[in-house]
Amino acid sequence: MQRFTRDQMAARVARDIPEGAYVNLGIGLPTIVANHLPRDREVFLHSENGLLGMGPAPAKGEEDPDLINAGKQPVTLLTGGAYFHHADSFAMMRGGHLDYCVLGAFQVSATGDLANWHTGGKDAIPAVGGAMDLAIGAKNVFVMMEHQTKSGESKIVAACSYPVTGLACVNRIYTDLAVIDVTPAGLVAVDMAQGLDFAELARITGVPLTNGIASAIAA
Amino acid sequence: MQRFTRDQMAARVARDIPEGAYVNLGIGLPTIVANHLPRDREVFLHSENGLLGMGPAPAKGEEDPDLINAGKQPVTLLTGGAYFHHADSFAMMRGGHLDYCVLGAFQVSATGDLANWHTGGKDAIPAVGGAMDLAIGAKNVFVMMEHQTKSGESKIVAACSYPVTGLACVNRIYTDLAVIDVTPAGLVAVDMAQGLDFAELARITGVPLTNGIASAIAA
Amino acid sequence: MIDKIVPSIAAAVADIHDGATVMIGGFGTAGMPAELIDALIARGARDLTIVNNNAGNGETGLAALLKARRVRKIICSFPRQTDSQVFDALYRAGDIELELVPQGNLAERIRAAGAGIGAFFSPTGFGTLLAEGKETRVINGRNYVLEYPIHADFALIKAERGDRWGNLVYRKTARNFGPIMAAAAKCAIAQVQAVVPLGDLDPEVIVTPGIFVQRVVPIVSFAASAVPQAAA
Amino acid sequence: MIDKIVPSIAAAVADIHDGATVMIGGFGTAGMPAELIDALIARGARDLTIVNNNAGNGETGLAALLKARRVRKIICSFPRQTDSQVFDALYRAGDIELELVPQGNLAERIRAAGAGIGAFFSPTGFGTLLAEGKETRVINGRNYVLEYPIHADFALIKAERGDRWGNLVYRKTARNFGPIMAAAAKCAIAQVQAVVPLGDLDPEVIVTPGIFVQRVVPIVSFAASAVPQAAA
Repeated sequence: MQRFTRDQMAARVARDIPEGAYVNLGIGLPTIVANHLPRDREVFLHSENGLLGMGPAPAKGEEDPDLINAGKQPVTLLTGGAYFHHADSFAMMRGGHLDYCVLGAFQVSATGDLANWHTGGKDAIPAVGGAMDLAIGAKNVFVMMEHQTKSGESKIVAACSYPVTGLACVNRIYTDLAVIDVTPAGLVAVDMAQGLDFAELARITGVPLTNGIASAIAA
Repeated sequence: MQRFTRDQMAARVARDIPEGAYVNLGIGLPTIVANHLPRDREVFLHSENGLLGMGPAPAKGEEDPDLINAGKQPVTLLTGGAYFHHADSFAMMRGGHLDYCVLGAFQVSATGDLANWHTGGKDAIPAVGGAMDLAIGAKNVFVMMEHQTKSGESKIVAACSYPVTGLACVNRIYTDLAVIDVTPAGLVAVDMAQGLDFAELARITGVPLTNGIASAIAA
Repeated sequence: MIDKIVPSIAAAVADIHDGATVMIGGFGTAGMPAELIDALIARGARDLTIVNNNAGNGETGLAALLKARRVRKIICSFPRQTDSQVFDALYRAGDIELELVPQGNLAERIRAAGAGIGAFFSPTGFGTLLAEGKETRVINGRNYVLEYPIHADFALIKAERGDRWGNLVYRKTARNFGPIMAAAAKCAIAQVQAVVPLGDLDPEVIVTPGIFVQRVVPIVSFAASAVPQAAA
Repeated sequence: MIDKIVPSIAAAVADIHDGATVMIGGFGTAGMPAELIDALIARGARDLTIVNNNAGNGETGLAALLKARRVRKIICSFPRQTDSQVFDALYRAGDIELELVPQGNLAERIRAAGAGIGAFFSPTGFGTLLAEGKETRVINGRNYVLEYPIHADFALIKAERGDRWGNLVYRKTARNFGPIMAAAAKCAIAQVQAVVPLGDLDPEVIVTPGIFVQRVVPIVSFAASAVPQAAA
């Protein structure tokens, strides 16, 4: 079996984002998606700190401390982009104006609950940022994560054991093993890694999973 | 007895507005107050349609249909003024950022209830505009009105018979007969027209009135 | 390439359907999208709910839409004006429904729709006829009335300049309801005095970012083009 | 003549009292009013409640204020960062109170304070730890949490240019919380890179009108003055 690499996962997400979409890419893994959006496809990247039309990282030496993204990394602004204040920026998110957001996660439940802000550990200092606003605000919430924890447990669960970020908010999950839709009828795998058997995927996932992979349907 | 003229009333209001104040002048009688603000006193006039630093009417031929006040009359913008949208403009009003507003009225009650938007007549088409926002939003609400109706009834009443605009919101009333403060202890006259006797003012007003006129106190 | 510029004003309003809720920008005639309203009249959609600060002036623009009897209900703050004769007659005849809203509640309810707020406690209107039947609450000793967002299917607004991404800037007090209506509508249609190339609008100065705008239609209105475009 | 320019940064913060609630602008270090914070540290006010998106970076600015043990409570969305060691230590020792607020609720609660809203139903946080004990409501089939405004005694913000009436413009993403914090505080103090004559700021382009600003202090910060002032 050949697990999807992070770049393959990001490329797969990028393929699902159409031209003209307004998109927020969360901190971490989702950031890589930007590298895979074709240059000729106009996609509008939003950053919650007050930026629409975010461009790539600046050349070395061109960094501007006043032009950063939500991860506090230096970025650039595309021609046609705009700046605005925080309440306006979150109005975009909470008012349903973003077409897609892509978030990392600790866990996603079978009903689309998302846990990605807090391990709940006694010693952990919690920090939430804009995660809860993105979870409930975007029209489509995509999650990118490893399918399993380091100890081999499925991160797709019947119910989140970590504190949730939002309820029933995830639409699609991209992992190193599969692409899974959260539907009213339950979880549906729509793609999986080469050499992986659906039965094996279902076993690893550990919660009810339907096979909606095109080749499987065709077969 | 010499009733205050409209210009005298306006001049009296203008005298009570200190330099640096943010002020909204309502439609009608209050508009005249602007003419009585000394030119060397910087007072910031707000217009609820998205304008701060409103200047006088433009010279004939210089009118701009995109630069109007809340009464839809052409105005100008002072150097240092700013434009903004309606939600921001009403945030200034409702958020308590205006120091003064000056409003016309049908009636003011002894406890400072204001009635100035609707006669309540069966045939009357109601229109409220920004009156209710000004009534509750400004730090000081001044009312300018004739003391009596055309038929001689006091417009200062025990309880408004017209539909109210706001409750317990008026701080001071300027009429053609007197200047009256609305205080927790009731109505207190602080000034009156020359030749008017306080007993006569109290009789005309028709609700309990205390004599707080400086000369009376001194006497 | 994304291009929100619609060359024909008729095409811009072609999908406004019977029964739609349509926000119309403007305070009196400042910022009123007259050409879009004319196109809406030509389009013929009926049973509309209109959201505007006023209820039409004279016989053109919104007044003409009312006169054509396309409006079932109007949500506004100040219908009665010296030149609101069209509305006045419909209202007196019982031919139009009026929801009268204090102007600040109108603005804030529109803003709330665009910002995803479910409802909010407003300081305005407590104890008045316009709060009758509404939920109230005392918060920190002050009285508030619960108000709900106003969403719309379409917003018709007027801006000064726009680009193909839908970024807009306005002119003077014609800005008024434009930015908040654009955000509150599923489909915001902006008529602009001029379409400019992407990048012409300074990113610090864009008032309505393109995310809130679905269509931009260039219009040359003689009244507005006669005055200089720089700020006073 | 009204002149909100305060020549000395010490004078600008001289009345910030023990126990005050102080909003501090900035997202990380972008827009953080470092010089005003230093002046606040020198001023010595204690038992402060601080409202900021973060809880300090490194050892300077807000982190230095925390390290000087002047802060009783912090209201923020994202305290834990790679360089939040000062906050982390205080928090682990139980020496600082934390009110953790989703960033959108933080922004909207600050905005609500400036706009006179008594409370609002927010779509964010429903069903999470951060909404525990809060009033909730279903509106049009959607879950909301009731959130209250955050008012402040003072706001310390950073802007690019300001004039003697207090009008402000910002620079790029350093704008962030500045405009809403200015409106939410009884006394907003803005440090600016440059004071400009009245009229230099285009009335179409002013982001924070002077009504929201009580004091303007000119500062030349070397980091920011090294970069060009035009938009990218």
